[in-house]
Amino acid sequence: MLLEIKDIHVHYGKIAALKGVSVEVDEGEVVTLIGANGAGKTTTLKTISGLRPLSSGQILFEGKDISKVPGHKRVLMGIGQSPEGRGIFPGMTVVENLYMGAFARKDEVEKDLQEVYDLFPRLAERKNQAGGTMSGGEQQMLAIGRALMTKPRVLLLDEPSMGLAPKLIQQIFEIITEINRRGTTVLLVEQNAQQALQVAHRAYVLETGKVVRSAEASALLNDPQVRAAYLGGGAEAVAPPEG
Amino acid sequence: MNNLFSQFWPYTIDGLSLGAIYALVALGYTMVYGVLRLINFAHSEIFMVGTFAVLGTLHLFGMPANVGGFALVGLVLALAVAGGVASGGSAVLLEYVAYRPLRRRGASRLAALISAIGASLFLQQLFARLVIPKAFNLPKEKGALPVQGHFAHKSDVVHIGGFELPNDKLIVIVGAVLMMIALDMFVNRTKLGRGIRATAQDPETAVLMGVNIDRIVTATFALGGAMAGVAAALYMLRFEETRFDVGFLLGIKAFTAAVLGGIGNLRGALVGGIVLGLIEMYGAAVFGSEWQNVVAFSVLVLVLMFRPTGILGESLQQARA
Amino acid sequence: GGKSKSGGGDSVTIGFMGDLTGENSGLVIPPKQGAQLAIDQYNATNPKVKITLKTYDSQGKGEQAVPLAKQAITKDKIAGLIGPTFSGESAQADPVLEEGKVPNISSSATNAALATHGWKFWHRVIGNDNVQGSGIGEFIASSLKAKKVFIIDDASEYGKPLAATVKSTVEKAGAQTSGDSIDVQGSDYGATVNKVKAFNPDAIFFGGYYAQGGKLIKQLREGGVKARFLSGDGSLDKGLAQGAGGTNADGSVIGCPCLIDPSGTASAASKKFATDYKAKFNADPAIYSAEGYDAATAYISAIKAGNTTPEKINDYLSKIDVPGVSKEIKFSSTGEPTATDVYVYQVKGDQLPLLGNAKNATVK
Amino acid sequence: MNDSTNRNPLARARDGYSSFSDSLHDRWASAPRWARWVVYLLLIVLAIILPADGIGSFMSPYTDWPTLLFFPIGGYILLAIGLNVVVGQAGLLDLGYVAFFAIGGYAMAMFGTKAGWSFWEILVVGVLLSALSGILLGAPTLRLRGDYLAIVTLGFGEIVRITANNTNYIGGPNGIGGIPHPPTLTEWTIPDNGLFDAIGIGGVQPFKYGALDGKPYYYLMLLLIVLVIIFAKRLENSRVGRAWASIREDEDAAELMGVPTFKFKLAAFAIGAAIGGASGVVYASQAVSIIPTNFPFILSATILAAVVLGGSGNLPGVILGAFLVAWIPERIRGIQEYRVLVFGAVLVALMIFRPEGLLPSRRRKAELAEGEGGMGSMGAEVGGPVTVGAGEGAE
Amino acid sequence: MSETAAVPAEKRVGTPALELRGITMRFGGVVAINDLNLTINEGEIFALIGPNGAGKTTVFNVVTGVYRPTEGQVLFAGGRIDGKKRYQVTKRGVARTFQNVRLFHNMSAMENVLVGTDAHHRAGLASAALGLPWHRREEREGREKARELMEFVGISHRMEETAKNLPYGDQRRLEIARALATDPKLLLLDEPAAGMNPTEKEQLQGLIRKIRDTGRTVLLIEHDMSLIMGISDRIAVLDFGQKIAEGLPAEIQSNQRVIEAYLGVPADAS
Ligand SMILES: Nc1ncnc2c1ncn2[C@@H]1O[C@H](COP(=O)(O)OP(=O)(O)OP(=O)(O)O)[C@@H](O)[C@H]1O
Ligand SMILES: Nc1ncnc2c1ncn2[C@@H]1O[C@H](COP(=O)(O)OP(=O)(O)OP(=O)(O)O)[C@@H](O)[C@H]1O
Ligand SMILES: CC(C)C[C@H](N)C(=O)O
Ligand SMILES: [Mg+2]
Ligand SMILES: [Mg+2]
Repeated sequence: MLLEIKDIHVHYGKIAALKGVSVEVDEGEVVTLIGANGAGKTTTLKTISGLRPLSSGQILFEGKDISKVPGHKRVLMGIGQSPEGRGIFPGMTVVENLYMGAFARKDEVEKDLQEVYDLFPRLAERKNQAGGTMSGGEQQMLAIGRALMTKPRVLLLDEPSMGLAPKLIQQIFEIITEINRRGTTVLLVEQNAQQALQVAHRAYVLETGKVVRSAEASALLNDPQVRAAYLGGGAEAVAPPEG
Repeated sequence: MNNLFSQFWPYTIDGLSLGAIYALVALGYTMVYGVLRLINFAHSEIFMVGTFAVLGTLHLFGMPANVGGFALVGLVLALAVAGGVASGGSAVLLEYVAYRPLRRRGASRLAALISAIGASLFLQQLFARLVIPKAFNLPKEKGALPVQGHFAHKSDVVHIGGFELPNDKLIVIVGAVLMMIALDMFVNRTKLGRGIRATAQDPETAVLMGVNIDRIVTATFALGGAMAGVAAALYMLRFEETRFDVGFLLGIKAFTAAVLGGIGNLRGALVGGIVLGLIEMYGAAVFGSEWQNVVAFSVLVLVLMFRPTGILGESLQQARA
Repeated sequence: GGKSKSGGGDSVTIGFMGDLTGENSGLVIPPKQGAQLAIDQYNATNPKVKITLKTYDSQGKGEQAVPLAKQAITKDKIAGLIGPTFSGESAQADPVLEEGKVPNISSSATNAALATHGWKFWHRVIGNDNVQGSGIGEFIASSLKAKKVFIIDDASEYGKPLAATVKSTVEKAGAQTSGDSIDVQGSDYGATVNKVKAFNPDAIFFGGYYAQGGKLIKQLREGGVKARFLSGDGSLDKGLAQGAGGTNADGSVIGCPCLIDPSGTASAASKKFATDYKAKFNADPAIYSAEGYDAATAYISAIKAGNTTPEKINDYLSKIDVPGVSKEIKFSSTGEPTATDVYVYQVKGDQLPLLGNAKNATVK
Repeated sequence: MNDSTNRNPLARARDGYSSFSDSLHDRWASAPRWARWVVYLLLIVLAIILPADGIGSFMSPYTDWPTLLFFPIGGYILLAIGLNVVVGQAGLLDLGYVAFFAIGGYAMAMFGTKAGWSFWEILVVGVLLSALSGILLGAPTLRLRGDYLAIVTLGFGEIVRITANNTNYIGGPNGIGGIPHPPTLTEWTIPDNGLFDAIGIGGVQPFKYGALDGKPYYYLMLLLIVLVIIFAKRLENSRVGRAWASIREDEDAAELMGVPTFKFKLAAFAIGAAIGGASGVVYASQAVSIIPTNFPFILSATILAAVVLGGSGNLPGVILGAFLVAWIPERIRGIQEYRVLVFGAVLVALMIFRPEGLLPSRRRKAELAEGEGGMGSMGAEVGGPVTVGAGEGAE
Repeated sequence: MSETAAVPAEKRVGTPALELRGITMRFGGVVAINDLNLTINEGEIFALIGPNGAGKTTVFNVVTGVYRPTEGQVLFAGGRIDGKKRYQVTKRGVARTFQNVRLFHNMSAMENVLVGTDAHHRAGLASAALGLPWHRREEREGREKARELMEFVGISHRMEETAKNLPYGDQRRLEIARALATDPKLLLLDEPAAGMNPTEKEQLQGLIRKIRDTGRTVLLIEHDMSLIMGISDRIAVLDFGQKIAEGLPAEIQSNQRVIEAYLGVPADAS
């Protein structure tokens, strides 16, 4: 088991955001967390990265308890994240943002930079543009590319499709599949459950801070209850026509 | 007015050397502000600590009387190291005691500001009442008095194209500019510098990049403090005396310079410092020295009315989100 | 009000207020010790009514002096006060003493305006800044024969009016003047130095305290200004030469409406005072020690004469006429002393030897 | 390092205090109207007997207690309430607040000595003048954000002080002396017997003003404070207070919701300035003489410390804060030259102990609990389970 | 909201509510909007779509006075509003929500809405400080209205909660309630469905219709095609600051240029 979250509880002040969440992610998998707003998806990812403190529970990475490891060290261990809202450093250029991803690393980074450019040619074109002036979609690519620069064993993606134009959303999901194919484990949080379930192997459903379902992604995709709650009845009806 | 024209060059030199010291001290304000959004009110006391470290070192050298030429440059270098280490160290300590606990609790910037003011009072008094009397073997009540240490050979003058440039002012200006360039390169070219900038822009995301925020904050205070320490060495070269509240007015001016140039912007600190130094000198020439500070603050207001984020604007964290 | 119950018994409290721990305390410790000496000597005679001296540390600041004065009146029920020592704090604390009907004698506050308020309980044993300023001004004009005088002040309640008097005095004598003010908290007097250079004076007068005076001399000399430097009582301390560094201050002339006489050449009383003072404090009498002694003497003679309440003491003071160490102790109706000599001293290394009376002293 | 947090005594004291102040807060919030009035009444009675000697001998062994109550305590409280409007409510950082105190003081001194007006007339004029100067300062600078405003106001405070020092017409460094006291309203004396004597206010003439007896001035200050509290409280709970809060939260959004932000910021400045001016007028009339050095920068900083220390935005907190910063240095006068040293250390310690202030408003407390006080998420990084930040809520 | 509701819907459609004439907006070298003409009619739900960075939010910013357009005019209810102060624009009857929720986080939901109702209140400093009767009346009425609005958007059970503690979806609803409280004739919604799940999106769709039915005009930015196609009366498509298409939903959906620039060739349903 690469990443194992065991019954974690997390609070914001007095409000409990997570009330016992357990999630497992195996090497090579794409796992997705879905759930309504405020269910605690972002909080889960932040806690894995060490941005929020645990009130109780455990996080194991490669079998080791990392609950007490400070966030910046978790990055070195192989936990990378592309955060909700992208978190681009607005005053730094695209390359500088990418180099930030390799901040804690001491090994050769040029090769990885090239790989990111291969994955997102747009970033290579805009190397020297300030991150803050990139469009929403471009920033999303930059955020994912930057997370890849940390050379993660597991990549946490928080709503990578949020606010993107339909065309870009398709691209992003294709890229996630590609990243996974190249060997990176992915934990994906999405509102866009339909597509998330299509690229994922397994999925967890979160409701108000608790896991209420977990299953093969394809199983959930066809589950009437899940369809009703998270996929929306009429989703396909208004799909743009082909060609 | 007449004064200004007949003594234009001396006023300019004075303005530059005053501004150079403002600029170096301003760097500490600007860096800490950029990273923590905190007006580090106690930075003026970090500077003060530096001046006493320099003075102590001079005593250690046995107060070499009237050093000139290259020997003076060497001595100033040694003093700069002493000041830099003392100020940098105390800045780090200050952060550790007065700000870090607040940071951990997610305190408001105002709370940190009050802690800073408290620390500033504390440090001043600590020196006036305990450190100075002990270190310089003075009666207890004399701790509040100025302490002198004369060492430089001030009659050496460098001539540049018919203009006179006293050696101490020359060293101050050149020294400050060199330090600024070094710091600017450090922040823009090195990995630690990149970490500082990233933390300034988005600390949470910086953590996700493997940046150790505590280390960055420590580095920021250390660097800003060290700059103040170097400023202290240059200041001592110029004025050869210090006291427990030497930092008060200078600190306010340096912060003004930082804002004038665009707070959070390293180059802004240089521009702001120099501009402020010149304005003060020219202003004093025209209106009289008693209006020097009024002129300085009035110009600040005027500049901000037209450029609300200072002459060069903010940059360590960048305004647009 | 402070209608005193004090003095009813066999002890009376006299206060001393001034900057005892602040930055100019160097000017205030000597008069305090002078007063202490007088009172200790008196108590040693085993009198019927003993005197306790209570000190109030105002740090020379008005905002501290005012509450202390109130406390001295209402709580400690002092019968009289020596001080406050500086002009600024006096201006603020004196009205309170006046309302509290407590006599006060300052040993060193020289600001001329203090005598213009019609206060009945206020006195001083020192010539005011008009006296001092015109004394120094005349010295500059007649003895130094300066034609161009640059006048600098520290923008304080003491330095500014003193400088103004010097200015008008030398102008009356036909000299040309120019001037500037420095900021006490600043350290760079470059602008002032440049102004001086542009004016190119024969003499420079500074109205202010020695802490700034020393720095000013230093920067003037570094700037290449050679003109003679003069100042008033606020600079009469060896701190001036220390601050100026090296020999920068040498030759500077400091005026004061006070006579400092460590060798006791002026009179027998002065001789005895100098010896006793040295014996008690292991230091030579310094600025205003004699005036502190005299202020205390005024109270002592009032008490000896059987007056122990503030108002009675004050009545006595209005008629007092006894010899003092520094001068005759006698007050005009406004509370000013009658003797008004100004003396000049010249900096030599870290000594401040007396040159003589400003009227006839000459500089070598 | 974090494991022990909840076990160490400091954290326990902190939690204890926290839950105590919370329960107080809650109880007050749910108290019925009559109960609140009873508390108000009790507070006023307490305020009236406060200057009694018995209380004074403990509270102020070194200085005259009633005078101390008038100033700095009363004066600081009034100033803090005024600054709280600017900083606590509208969220504008003002580091030169002392300027308005000075303007009020100089108004009293000028009109009192040169024009011979009476205190009450000058109080009105002084308040108006201060408000006007607030507007004059605010108009060109209120478009500045955050700390740019802070440094500009700091500069303004210095400009006012230096200008006073350099202007001979208002006495230059000598300031102005002979400022008249308020006219005696009545010679009426609190009967010197029984109960009144027992509580130590017998024989006081509460409406006869002089430099020596602090009590009448204290009552005058008290009256002003009560009036200002009533006004401030009303404003806070009205559309005006809401506008200020919205500006503090998100200025752009506020403007887009129809709040004329500039006008309201200017109003906050003017009201803050007016209150500061009122404090200055009363102070000067009691001080008899004022000089520019009565109005140093450090006073601005101290009042700001009072506001933040007590709990920015919450009136009872602000009053408590002002009381403490005025009282502590006087109370520890016994340690003489070390008192400022100790005061500085106390400020740091209190901020570490209670960053949100001693009695914070509900809002400030919420801001803190989620660690968004403003130093970004600089404290957010985790070392292990239950960091200090989460300590409060986790149990 | 009742006066306009009385007018039959078909009569209102066709009268222009908002008109953009030749709007260009430049930021340094970036041309965010290029010579844009747009007319939105009273009572319609008009959608603005386009790729990321096309200039949609910038249009909102120009209309609400956040930016002064480099060139061109904005007409609303017959008068020009470009260059007007932001709060004046709001008082004229234009209100908006934000792409990234911008509530007054530490105020209660009720207080947030009250700030909106205050837009039309008159009580000044003095009447507030003295607690004069008409100030109290306004206060009462404001509360009443706020309560109604929160019921209308469906968050009346969370009135006293601090805004930031509300779930994201409720925060978006609260933003709408706050905007409605200023009593706008034109409501601008910037990606109101972002971060909502399909069920919530359906509810939102109903809410937007309800708002239109109270007689207000709605201008909407969204990337969610099911929502856009489901409720828009007309749609305009921006790309690189220029309008590349305008028309009925069905027309837009099949427009080749729009598909290329924005919709993409769908591998699967949206
Ligand atoms: N900074 C914060 N302060 C207070 N409460 C918060 C904070 N961030 C999140 N919460 C609360 O924690 C809970 C979980 O939020 P979280 O952001 O993890 O949800 P989510 O599943 O990511 O939702 P979304 O789909 O909206 O991103 C919610 O109830 C939310 O209101
Ligand atoms: N203040 C500004 N300064 C500089 N450029 C800006 C500014 N505001 C917007 N832009 C630029 O203008 C263009 C249009 O931005 P806008 O925010 O309007 O896009 P959008 O259509 O709303 O995109 P999205 O769907 O991603 O929200 C972008 O290229 C953006 O970078
Ligand atoms: C002690 C003295 C130098 C005081 C000075 N004469 C003054 O009036 O302030
Ligand atoms: Mg989320
Ligand atoms: Mg947008």
